[in-house]
Amino acid sequence: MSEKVLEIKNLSVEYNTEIATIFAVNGLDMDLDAGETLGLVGETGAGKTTTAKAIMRILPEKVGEITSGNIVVDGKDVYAISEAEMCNIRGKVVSMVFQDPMSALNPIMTVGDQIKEVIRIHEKKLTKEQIDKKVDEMMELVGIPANRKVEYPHEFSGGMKQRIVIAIALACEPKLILADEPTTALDVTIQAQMLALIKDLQRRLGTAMLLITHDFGVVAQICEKVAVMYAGEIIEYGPVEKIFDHENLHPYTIGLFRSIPNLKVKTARLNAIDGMMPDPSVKLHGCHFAPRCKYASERCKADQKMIETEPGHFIRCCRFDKEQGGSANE
Amino acid sequence: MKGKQVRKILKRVLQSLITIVLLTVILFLLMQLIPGNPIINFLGSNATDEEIAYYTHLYGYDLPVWQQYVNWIKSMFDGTMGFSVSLQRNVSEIIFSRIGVTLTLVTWAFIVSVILGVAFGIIAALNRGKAVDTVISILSNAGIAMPVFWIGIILILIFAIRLGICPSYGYTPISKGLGPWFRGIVLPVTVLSFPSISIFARQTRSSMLDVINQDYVMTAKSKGVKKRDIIFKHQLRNALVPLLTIIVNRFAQMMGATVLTENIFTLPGMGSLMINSINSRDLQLFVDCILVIAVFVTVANLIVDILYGFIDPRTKE
Amino acid sequence: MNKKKKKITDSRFVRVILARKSVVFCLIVLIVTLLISIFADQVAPYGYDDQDYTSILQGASSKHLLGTDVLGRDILSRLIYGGRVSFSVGALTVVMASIIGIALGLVAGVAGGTISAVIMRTIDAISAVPTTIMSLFVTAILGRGIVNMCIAIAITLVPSYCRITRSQVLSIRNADYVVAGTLAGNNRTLNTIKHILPNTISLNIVMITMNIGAAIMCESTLSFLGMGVNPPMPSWGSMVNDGYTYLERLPLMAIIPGVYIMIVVLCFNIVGDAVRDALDPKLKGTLADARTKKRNRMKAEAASAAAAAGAEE
Amino acid sequence: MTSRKRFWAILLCVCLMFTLAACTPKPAEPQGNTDPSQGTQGNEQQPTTGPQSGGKLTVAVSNLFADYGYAPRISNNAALMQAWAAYESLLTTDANGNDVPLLATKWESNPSEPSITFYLREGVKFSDGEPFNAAAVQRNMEEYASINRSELANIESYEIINDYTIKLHQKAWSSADLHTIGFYVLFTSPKALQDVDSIKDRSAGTGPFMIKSFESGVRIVYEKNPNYWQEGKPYLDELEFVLIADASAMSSAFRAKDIEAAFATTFVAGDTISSGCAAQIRSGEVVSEKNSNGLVAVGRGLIFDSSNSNSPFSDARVRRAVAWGLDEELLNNAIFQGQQMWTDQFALPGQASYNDSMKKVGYDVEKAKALLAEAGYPNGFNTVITGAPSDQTMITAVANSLKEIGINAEVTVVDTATFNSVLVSGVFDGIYVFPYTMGDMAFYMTKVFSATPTSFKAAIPNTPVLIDQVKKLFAAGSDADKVKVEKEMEEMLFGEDGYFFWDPMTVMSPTFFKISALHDDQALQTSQWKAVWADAWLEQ
Repeated sequence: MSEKVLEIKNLSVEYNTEIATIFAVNGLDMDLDAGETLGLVGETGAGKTTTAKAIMRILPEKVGEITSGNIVVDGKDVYAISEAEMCNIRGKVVSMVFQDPMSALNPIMTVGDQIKEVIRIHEKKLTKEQIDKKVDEMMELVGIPANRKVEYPHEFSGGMKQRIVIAIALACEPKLILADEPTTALDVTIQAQMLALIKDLQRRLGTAMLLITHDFGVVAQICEKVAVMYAGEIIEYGPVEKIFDHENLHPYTIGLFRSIPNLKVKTARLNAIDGMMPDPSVKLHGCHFAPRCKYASERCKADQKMIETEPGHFIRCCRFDKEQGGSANE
Repeated sequence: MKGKQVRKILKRVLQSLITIVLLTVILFLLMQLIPGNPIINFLGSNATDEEIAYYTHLYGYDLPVWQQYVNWIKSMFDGTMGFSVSLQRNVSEIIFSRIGVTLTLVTWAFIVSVILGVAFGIIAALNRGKAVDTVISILSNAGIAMPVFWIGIILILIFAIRLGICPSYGYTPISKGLGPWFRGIVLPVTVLSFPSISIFARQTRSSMLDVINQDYVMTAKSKGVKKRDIIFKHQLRNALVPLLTIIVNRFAQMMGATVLTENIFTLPGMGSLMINSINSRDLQLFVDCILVIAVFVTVANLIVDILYGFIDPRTKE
Repeated sequence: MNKKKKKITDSRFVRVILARKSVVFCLIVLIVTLLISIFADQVAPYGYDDQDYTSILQGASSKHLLGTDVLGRDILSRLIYGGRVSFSVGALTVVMASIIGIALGLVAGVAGGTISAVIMRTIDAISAVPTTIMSLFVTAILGRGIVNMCIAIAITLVPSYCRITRSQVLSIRNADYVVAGTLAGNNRTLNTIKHILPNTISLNIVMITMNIGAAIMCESTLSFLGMGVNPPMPSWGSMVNDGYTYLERLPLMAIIPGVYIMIVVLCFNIVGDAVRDALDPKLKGTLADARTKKRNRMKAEAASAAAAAGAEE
Repeated sequence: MTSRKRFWAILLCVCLMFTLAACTPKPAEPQGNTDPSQGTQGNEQQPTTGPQSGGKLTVAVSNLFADYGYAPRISNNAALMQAWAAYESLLTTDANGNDVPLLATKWESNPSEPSITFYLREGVKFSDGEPFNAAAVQRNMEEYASINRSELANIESYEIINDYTIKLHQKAWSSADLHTIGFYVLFTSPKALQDVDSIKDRSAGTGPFMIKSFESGVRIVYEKNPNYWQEGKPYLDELEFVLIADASAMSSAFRAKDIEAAFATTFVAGDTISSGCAAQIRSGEVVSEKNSNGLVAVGRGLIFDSSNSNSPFSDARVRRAVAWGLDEELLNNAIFQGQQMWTDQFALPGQASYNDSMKKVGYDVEKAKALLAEAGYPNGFNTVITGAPSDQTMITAVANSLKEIGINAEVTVVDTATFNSVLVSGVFDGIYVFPYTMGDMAFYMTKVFSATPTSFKAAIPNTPVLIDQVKKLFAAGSDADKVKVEKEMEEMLFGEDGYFFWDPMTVMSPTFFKISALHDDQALQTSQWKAVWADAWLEQ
């Protein structure tokens, strides 16, 4: 059943503030099948979190706005439906896990109530006892003793809080879960547990997941497909095994892999991609990576389109354009 | 309630008691520094030395200071709270007859200012940037800057003198019918609550704005919680936490402001009693009034501190 | 000239304050009022005690812009001279209160144990009595006059400084750089002054700017109750009181000083808010409306065109 | 919404405030000071029919006493006026100040014995039914003496001749005793005096009314005394005194018909009420009366610390220089807009003891400067002028005028408590604005110029000449002698070479406002401190 859970066509998002207008996302295309896990990778400021928020339609009021494209979640166009309908989707069809667990929970509501709240909204027909049982079930599912549901967020550690956030996200068995760097704020040991937990729940509940991260290790461990984002657009998309075998990739992806320090080799200086992220308040044309790309040429000025170098593996770089005799990997 | 919490409350109650006892000592010592004594004022300018001597002895003003303090504390417990020379009766009797007016004023002003203040604060926070927000912030800024006595005078000028709908003096107790009672009380309550409404509005607005950017509001949105529930269940409850201390502080200031309001509207409450007693150097009465008001304020502080434990769990341990 | 100007607005504090036009406007109003009261002798059309028995209780006229009071004295001039009392009381009170308050706060914070308990309980006791009543009490003891009034109001403001300083000291007392100070051989008091005090200053400065407005309000209240300066020296509060007795005949006489107080205190509060935002790290940005959006977009287009041109060379 | 929009909003709001404040409508009525009628008659409409009984009279007063039940503790005039509703004294006065019998029908004084005998009215009962007789009078006088009341200080012993006659033996003859005892001793039923609690907020006097209810600091309500000795009186069912301290509140109370009468004791109060109720006064609905026979007026003057040797005022010439340097009449008319009388002596112009013939002090700045130079202060000196808050305006005006003759007087205003204690102790420096009750010269002067002065002890030096003069006043047999001696004293104090221990500034007699439906054949306003509440009645 490969019907699409998420389809994003040519999405552009802008933030308007007092100082300047930020072009966070510039023409993004993406889609996700049921039960599939897509890793969205990129430096900070590439527009990953903005994309997630756009999907959930929780961009900050009057500041963030969609200037082009549309998002279809489970067959419904998110920006065409009313707020009431959107509330039914949020938490039921698609839910989100935030990056910083420390402030993600309401400090003056007990943990149990915060889980109960999402269930009571979406499962109207359940009785009070059934809801309590469901809350206990979710707590046990994420590995927290149910009797601790009367305690408050400040009585839990970072890892435990993230487990509760996950419990909240998965309480109504959503079709799609957006995980915005769920493990970044946690230390490594907890990180492994959290990823195993998410993977296990995903398999059990058949939920699709959009995992936003800047950590390639996490992607390799958990995702089936990878999309590399740079300056608001996806510049490379393909199955994990294709991307991780390190050949004929987008120059930026190569730069990213090269900047991961190799433990075996003694290196004096870590190598990083030279140049700086483009200024988000400037509207970009042509290949956004051109100014930092070694192979930049005249043709890079034009808008690049996604080229399928091999089945399922797309790269937005004219050098891979077979018809025009581009040659990869000089 | 866990044992730990009960112990914490008891410690807090003990602290308040110490504060009140300390206050009685401070007030009594300061009282001795005030020049002039009530007897000359009571007897008037043609009093003879014998008369003055007679009353000084009668009311025990010739006793050593510490003994006067002991008598005062004793009188606290036997219900007379000392004897007022200028009004010739026990202080407790006078305060009992006067406290009703002040408490009515302050409670109504308090209720009005909390409701209106928080409501304006929410409205301003929600349509932040719009015209409503500007108007409310201007008015609340101006409201804080307006001197209490000046507001009183303006209201008297407009409503009592020019339009004559409200009486500019005197307090008609509720027993005389709701209409006259309300007309008599509406001006003083407005004067008392005006600065507080502004302060509560500003504080609610700023703490609501703080809360809007918090992550747990984003989590709530992502749970599909409706906008109205987000505002009241999540935002407002968190915004009220810092508001509590401001509210109790305003309660204390309001008790203080009754001095001015009752003076302008000639209401027979504790405020005007204090002005008369200080003018006739009836220090016993003056200090007792301050003590009663200070006790009310300390109890209010105590209640809020205990409430904090329940409202904001973070302060429990 | 441009180079020097740039240095002034470099500091974030000044930039935030000047960012908002309303704050600049209030600053101008305050400075102008302050200058007027300082140079009152030259500015005021009449002396504050020039009595003219031919024109008693007159409304606004060409000779007297804001009318005259019961002794035929010009209200506008008294209003200008009144500024002297209010500003001096405002400033003196706040300085006194902050010095005592911060000192007590430091001692209470650093000493801890019984000393801190005693100080804090006395502070609670003093703050349990509302400000108007406490200043009434203290003025009854000390009598009238500017200095006595300043002491009376300062006592009521000390608790807020003390509490803020103490909580600040408690939070940074065992911070590393403070402990390092003791390790470097400073005895306790020297260490407190060198390391702890500077850090409490920023919060206290915010409190000071907020309190000046409150101090002026308190001064006008005391003057209204007749506890302020001795006549014939005018103060805004006492002028409202004079106006109050003749409210029926000449309402203007009571309203004008009140408006003056309100404007000055309003300006102090707005500037105080700006100072608090400037010193407060997490500055809250303001939202862009349609016009700014259009402006930003044009700026962005221009910048991208320039970038594109740059990239071509 | 950028800051620019907010900036304009603030500007708009401030301008709105200004325009609102500046253009509040002036009072529609003309400039307030309609001149309340002079003279004793007042524009009293003749009552259509005879006195009608019934109704409740509410009188606004500016201060309420602490306790109206226990009469011996009531001593100041304002309280006495309100206490007279329930308690009566032996004598009272008529419109032009002559003694009129009340509880005593006849009295004889015998300077040789020395004694005073009072013949009491028969058939008078207290409100609790006890009979009013000589024993009751003695019991009350002993009660007054027990709390050191000064009126009875000169009484040696009491002799009850029969049930309705009592002779008071004096330690030393003093003609003043007749007035001090006759006016100020009020009589309570001996049964009530035994149990003082029974007269806490209750009364047991012979007066036309009894205390019905008392809210301290708010109001006192009297009701009719059934066994009042004057048949058919009092006409009113109830009489209430309500405390309204603030003048504009009094005027709005009049407009709201909450009160029927009010005593304006200060100039400001009188002016505020007359301008507030100008419409009612024009329509005749509210009537204002003043009395100019000075019977009840309160004078205000500048007293100097003359007995302080190192103060410039110890020299009589300096004190006279102040008198020459101040244009008291101009100041009086300016400050009080001509609504307050002025005199340059103790007595008012037109009164018997006013000394027209003496060489008087006028307004002459040069003469004042010359006198100052003569006294050794060619370029003036610095001093202090102190007074109560209610005299603030006058003090500022005086200080301003004194500057012209080189005396820089720093104004200090003290609160009422300190002000009163200084009145008794007389300890102050420089000049002090003090009130003094006008009326009988002997009665006042004995308090100041006597071996044991009771007021201004430290301020006025002991001048034997004046003490003898006061003795002569008391010893004066006939009225004519008395007036001659009084005139001599006026000259000794306020003549061109007078002592000038104090310089009279203004004379304030309280203005009595009442609705025209209240008739009291001027008993209320002429002898205000001897108000006879029995005669007041309201048209129904």
